[in-house]
Amino acid sequence: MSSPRSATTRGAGRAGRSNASQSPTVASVPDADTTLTRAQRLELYYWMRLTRSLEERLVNLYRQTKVVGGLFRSLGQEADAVGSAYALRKGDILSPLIRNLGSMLVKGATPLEILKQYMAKEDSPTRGRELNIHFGDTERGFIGQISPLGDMVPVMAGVTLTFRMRGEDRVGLVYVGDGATSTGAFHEGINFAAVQRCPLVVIIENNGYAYSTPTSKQSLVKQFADKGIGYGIPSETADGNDVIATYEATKRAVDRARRGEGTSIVELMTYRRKGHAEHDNQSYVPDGEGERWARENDPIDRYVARLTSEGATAQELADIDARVQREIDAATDIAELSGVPEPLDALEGIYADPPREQPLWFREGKRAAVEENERPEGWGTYDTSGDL
Amino acid sequence: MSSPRSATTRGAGRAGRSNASQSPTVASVPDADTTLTRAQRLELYYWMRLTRSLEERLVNLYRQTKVVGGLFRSLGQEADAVGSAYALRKGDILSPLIRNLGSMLVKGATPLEILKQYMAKEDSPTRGRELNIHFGDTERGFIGQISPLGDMVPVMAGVTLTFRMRGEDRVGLVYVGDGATSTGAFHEGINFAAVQRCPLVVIIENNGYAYSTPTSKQSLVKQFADKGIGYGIPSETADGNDVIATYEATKRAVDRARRGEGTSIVELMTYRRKGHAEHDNQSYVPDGEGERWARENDPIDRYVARLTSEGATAQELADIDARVQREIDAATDIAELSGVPEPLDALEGIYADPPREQPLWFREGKRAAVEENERPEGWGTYDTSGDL
Amino acid sequence: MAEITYLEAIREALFEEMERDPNVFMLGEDIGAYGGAFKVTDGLLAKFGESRVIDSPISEIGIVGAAAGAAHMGMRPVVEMQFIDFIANAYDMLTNYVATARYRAFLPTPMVVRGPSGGYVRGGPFHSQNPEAGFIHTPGLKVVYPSTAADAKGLMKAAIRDDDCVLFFEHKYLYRRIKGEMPAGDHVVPIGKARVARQGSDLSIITYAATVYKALDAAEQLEREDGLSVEVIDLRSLAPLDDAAIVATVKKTNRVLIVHEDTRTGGVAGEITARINETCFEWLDAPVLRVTAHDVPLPYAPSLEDFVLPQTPDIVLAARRLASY
Amino acid sequence: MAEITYLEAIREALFEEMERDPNVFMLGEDIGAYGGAFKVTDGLLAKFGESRVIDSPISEIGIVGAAAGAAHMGMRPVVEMQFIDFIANAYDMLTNYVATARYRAFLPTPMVVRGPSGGYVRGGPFHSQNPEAGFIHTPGLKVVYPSTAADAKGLMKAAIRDDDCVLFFEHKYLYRRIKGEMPAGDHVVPIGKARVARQGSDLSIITYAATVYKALDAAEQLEREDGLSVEVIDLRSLAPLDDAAIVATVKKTNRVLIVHEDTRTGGVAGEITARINETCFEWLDAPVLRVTAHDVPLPYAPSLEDFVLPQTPDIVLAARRLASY
Ligand SMILES: Cc1ncc(C[n+]2csc(CCOP(=O)(O)OP(=O)(O)O)c2C)c(N)n1
Ligand SMILES: Cc1ncc(C[n+]2csc(CCOP(=O)(O)OP(=O)(O)O)c2C)c(N)n1
Ligand SMILES: [Mg+2]
Ligand SMILES: [Mg+2]
Repeated sequence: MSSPRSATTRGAGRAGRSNASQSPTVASVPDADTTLTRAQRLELYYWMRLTRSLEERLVNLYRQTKVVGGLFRSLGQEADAVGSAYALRKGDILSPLIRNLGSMLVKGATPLEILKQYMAKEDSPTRGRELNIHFGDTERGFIGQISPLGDMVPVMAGVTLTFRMRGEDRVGLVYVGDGATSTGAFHEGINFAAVQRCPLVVIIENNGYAYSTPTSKQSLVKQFADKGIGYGIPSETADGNDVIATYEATKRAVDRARRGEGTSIVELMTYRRKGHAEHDNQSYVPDGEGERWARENDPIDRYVARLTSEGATAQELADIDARVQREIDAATDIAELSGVPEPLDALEGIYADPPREQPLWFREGKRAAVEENERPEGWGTYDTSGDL
Repeated sequence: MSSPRSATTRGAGRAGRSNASQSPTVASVPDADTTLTRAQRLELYYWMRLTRSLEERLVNLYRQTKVVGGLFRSLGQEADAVGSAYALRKGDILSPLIRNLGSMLVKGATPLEILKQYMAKEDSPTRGRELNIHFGDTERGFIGQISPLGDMVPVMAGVTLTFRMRGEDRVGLVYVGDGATSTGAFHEGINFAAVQRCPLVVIIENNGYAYSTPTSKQSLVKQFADKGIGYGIPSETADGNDVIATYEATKRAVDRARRGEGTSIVELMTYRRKGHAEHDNQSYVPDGEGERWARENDPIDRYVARLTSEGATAQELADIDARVQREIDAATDIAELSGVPEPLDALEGIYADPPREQPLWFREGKRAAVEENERPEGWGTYDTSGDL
Repeated sequence: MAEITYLEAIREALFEEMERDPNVFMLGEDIGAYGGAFKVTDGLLAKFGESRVIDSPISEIGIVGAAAGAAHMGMRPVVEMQFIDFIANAYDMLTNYVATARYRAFLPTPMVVRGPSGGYVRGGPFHSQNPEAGFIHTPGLKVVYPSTAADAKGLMKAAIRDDDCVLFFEHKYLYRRIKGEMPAGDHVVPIGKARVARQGSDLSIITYAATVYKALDAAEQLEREDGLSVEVIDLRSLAPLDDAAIVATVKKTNRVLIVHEDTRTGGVAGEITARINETCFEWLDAPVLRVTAHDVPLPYAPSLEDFVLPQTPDIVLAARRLASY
Repeated sequence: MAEITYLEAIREALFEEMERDPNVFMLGEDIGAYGGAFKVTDGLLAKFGESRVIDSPISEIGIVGAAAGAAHMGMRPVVEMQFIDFIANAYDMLTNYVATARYRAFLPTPMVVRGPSGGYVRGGPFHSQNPEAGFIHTPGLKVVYPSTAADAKGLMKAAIRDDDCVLFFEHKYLYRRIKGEMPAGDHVVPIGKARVARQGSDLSIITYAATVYKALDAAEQLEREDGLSVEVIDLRSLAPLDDAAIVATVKKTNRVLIVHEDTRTGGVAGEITARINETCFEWLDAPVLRVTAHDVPLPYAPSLEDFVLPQTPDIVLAARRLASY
């Protein structure tokens, strides 16, 4: 295998982001395209389209104030999420970030779950306990992230350490942003995974910004793939807006991991076209930068052109678009019907044992259940009567 | 300047540690020797000898149970500590570790202070509050470390950020061991320093072990200097048992920092000949490894040979040895005279305001001072009478 | 004189202190061009430039440690946690390094760590925390948590001028909801002094931050509906605690309710209860009671968050129990 | 049956649990060939091999996080902090990730974080800490801190079998000084249950870990010199607290002294005092008093450490005050 960090990929990738006068388009690594069947290549289109359309639906719901809290977009990053997740197989586990809606969909999360989750419905995946796409299902193979950045890297090191200990040929994949590479958790986690030869792929999504902070203020490295050298592990930079190149680069790392060759870094060059979240007006972004990426390097436009050149018909793609719309409409109708969480559910399942907390005594009169839990004597919440 | 990571230095350095059949001796970078005067070269010998002899005295005191707590040796690492610190000048600030007694002596710490500190005397630099060589003096230019490894890297990033902000041409130097490079604090601190172009030199003392853990279980990198690539900063590996090579490599990094070129890594190849501390029997060390380093690569023996070949007379060196003994004997006599800390001093100076804590009420009768602090009413320690 | 918000009051304090003392500088994530996630530092970059308003990598250990190093050198750094929840990442640096620096190494470490704190904003488990209990336990740190715009400004100035590390918690629910007039001149509120938010004689509610307003609402209602005279103490500083003010109100009303938004077990109320026991047990006509959040991570759905956090009716109920004890 | 030390009892529990359950494994710094800084894991590598006794890099965030990930997958990791003081580095991972995993994501996270804790050993400020107060505050974590050899073994087995994260603090002063017989068979001590270390009727001392022995010494002396009958409660578990046992002893003696080695402000004693207030204020004949360390980092010189930490005469004095109240 040729050097994982070929100068071309790097130079182009870097220029793509930092050099205003140059086209941000990044040449994708050739070959291996053939490893995907026609059906699979159309499926990739479906996932990207579903990701984008679902987010657009969420924007509408957000404007109708039906979304609780903030809304985070992955506009322009759909290829990076979908292409990388597509390199995994059943049994593998992936740890998504806020911009990896596409990865979660590929791994089996449904639009209905996403909509309910964003609307904090009682039957949403976290029953209204966590925000946006923070949820998981180890059966389907994705794990719920938390907000503190970098923390999922040690966790995924442990998940994949287990695969190795048990001799399972399963692989783990964890996403971090360019910004999250600055955290101590990222460092300790990836180094631990490297030394322990964990079958883990660390995807660094280099989308140019961490909130408002450009990568130049995050690190002095030209390419984040260089961090691999500091951990003694293979790393590669690929065009994150080319779904096939993303798939192939990730697949190479996944195959290494599955062969027992340990941990790798794959840096995916992309661009965050929307603000950090919907509230962010991107005042810090140079004029025209986002527009240029939209015009010259939209991952879906690029892939449509490629599919068409490879013989996909307009009808085929239109059918997929229609299917996506049907699925999202249906999911929205159902999601809106669900109710809000029952307050007392907030006290369930902090521990396996005890299974629930008792409502505090001063909640008297607020709910029947609270009444019942009132103690006849004293002021506390502790049912010690049995022991006295 | 030639590439800071020349293959020769690396290969040799690595072999020095990992390949049992090979001599651990590392070829030092040639040239620049001339930058040191004859007097300076003899001074380097004085500091190394003082370091070793002072630790030997501490071993005696330890065996006499006059040392409180553990004793940590830098036997075989004197060149790395002395040579690197010697590259700094007045006004620069250095953050030593447990094996950098030599660095502190070069920066002006006295044997008397070291002895009192290890014996927890009332007039020791920390008045008995901290252990062994954990103390500092920003005037003389060394800062007190704490035990949690890696923490001094962000702190020194801040110290040197201040130099940069004020336009002072001062430089900072911080030591970390091979093991400490695995901490989140190291990562966040060095990355911050790099991005902020702080005039900081990070010395990685690669002495083969972290407590009982060999470097192979700490990181997959062949050389810790490779970590510089992951932070986009220059790095270099040098022979830490060659005081001149150590001085020169550190001086190059210090000069870069002083010229405003920011942060660098210098990896010093050395070997920890004693256990982690005196209690450690080194059962985990391959047979003969330590002996071989002692025989073939003792930094003082090597330097004596070199000095002699460069024309230093046996008498000159003997005079230095005698001076070292005189100074240590004198310091020991004085140190032993000092008393133990007054208990109430434990309550002084947690904050600038309030200047001291009051003794807790139940210490009545224990000391007169406590009596005075007793409150007439209530049980607490709070003098609220004034406000009532 | 015009009223300004709690958030503007903090910004005004930062602005004035940076003007007054060239050693004061800001360090944090997205605090420069963007002005911070809540715009608290908005305008500081334009006025004071990049060398004094520093956008950092995402490195809470790094920036807290760097602030300490700069403070040793005579600077007075103010570090922003984008959300105070992430102060947990710097727990070692704050409790082991910063808190002990003066004691073990005689290193002055004047610095402020500030950030948006607290709930009632649908922020979920990692954008709503109240971390005070984890830090009042550490000797060497000071902790303040203001509830009014004037105190926010005055305490920020005191924190920046303090010669030790002060953790400055800003309640994000109050940022734009609370307004107040700024006292004229160089308005500094001393650290360690509580405020009597409402005079009363029948019972005392001791609280701080956002729940001060819930306590005041409850006091109104109790006066209206029960004719009870309720005193409300706004602690403002949690480390050091104002023991004199606590003792004074206990001796005045003999009945105490402690209210905090933080979870119950191990919260600040426990420490206050112990101190009341030690200093004026004899004056208590009833047990010291606590109204707090339930002991769970703070959920995100409004119905759940509202149930978990303390609300005005809870305070009213507890106060009635206390009064009728 | 022969007596073994507190340290050997912990090792025995680790050994037996690793034999019983192949999912149990050890993770930590220098725990393999070296057997750990205090030799607690000595012999485990030889018996169970490198895949189940893993020497890690110096990465407390990394190993605690990795343990959580492994636990999600059905493993039962036991993580050693070389000294418990370094658990501060994993504060975010423990309080934000591990403690919330079941609640927010329904992920089981059965793991133990253990390490040498406590003072009286001339360890200085970073090798003597008692970090319990910083963690009992976090819903989702359990905390135990045994004082006897038998409890050390029985609680370790319970901790490893518990389906949530248990922080297991081992008092290094007791490691080799305390011996005891191991109850026969599969000896498991339930988490959340206190132990009556000494029966008494005049007053109660509630404590845990090393100060249990100072309380017992004080009780002896008070019996001898004052004819006082002192009950000593060894909490054993700090989260959850055994409210029933606390209430029972209060109702029995009506006078309570809480003793802990940790610093005073924000320590566990505050929470216990609040609970006593809430549950049995009516039974108190005197204020609940605290004997604790002074609020300073723990200094290293013997004369200073001995002054800062609670000692038997302090307990005797406080108990006498309480009895004569
Ligand atoms: C430890 C920590 N510090 C700060 C934050 C606040 N924060 C949330 S997202 C974000 C920027 C993340 O940037 P990046 O890692 O590049 O991911 P991207 O949003 O670009 O996908 C920050 C600073 C956090 N979540 N965690
Ligand atoms: C954060 C942290 N974890 C664990 C320790 C315990 N500890 C003290 S020294 C040491 C080994 C250090 O090895 P290295 O960094 O290579 O320095 P060396 O002793 O070889 O000079 C360890 C694990 C610590 N001090 N800090
Ligand atoms: Mg980014
Ligand atoms: Mg080492």
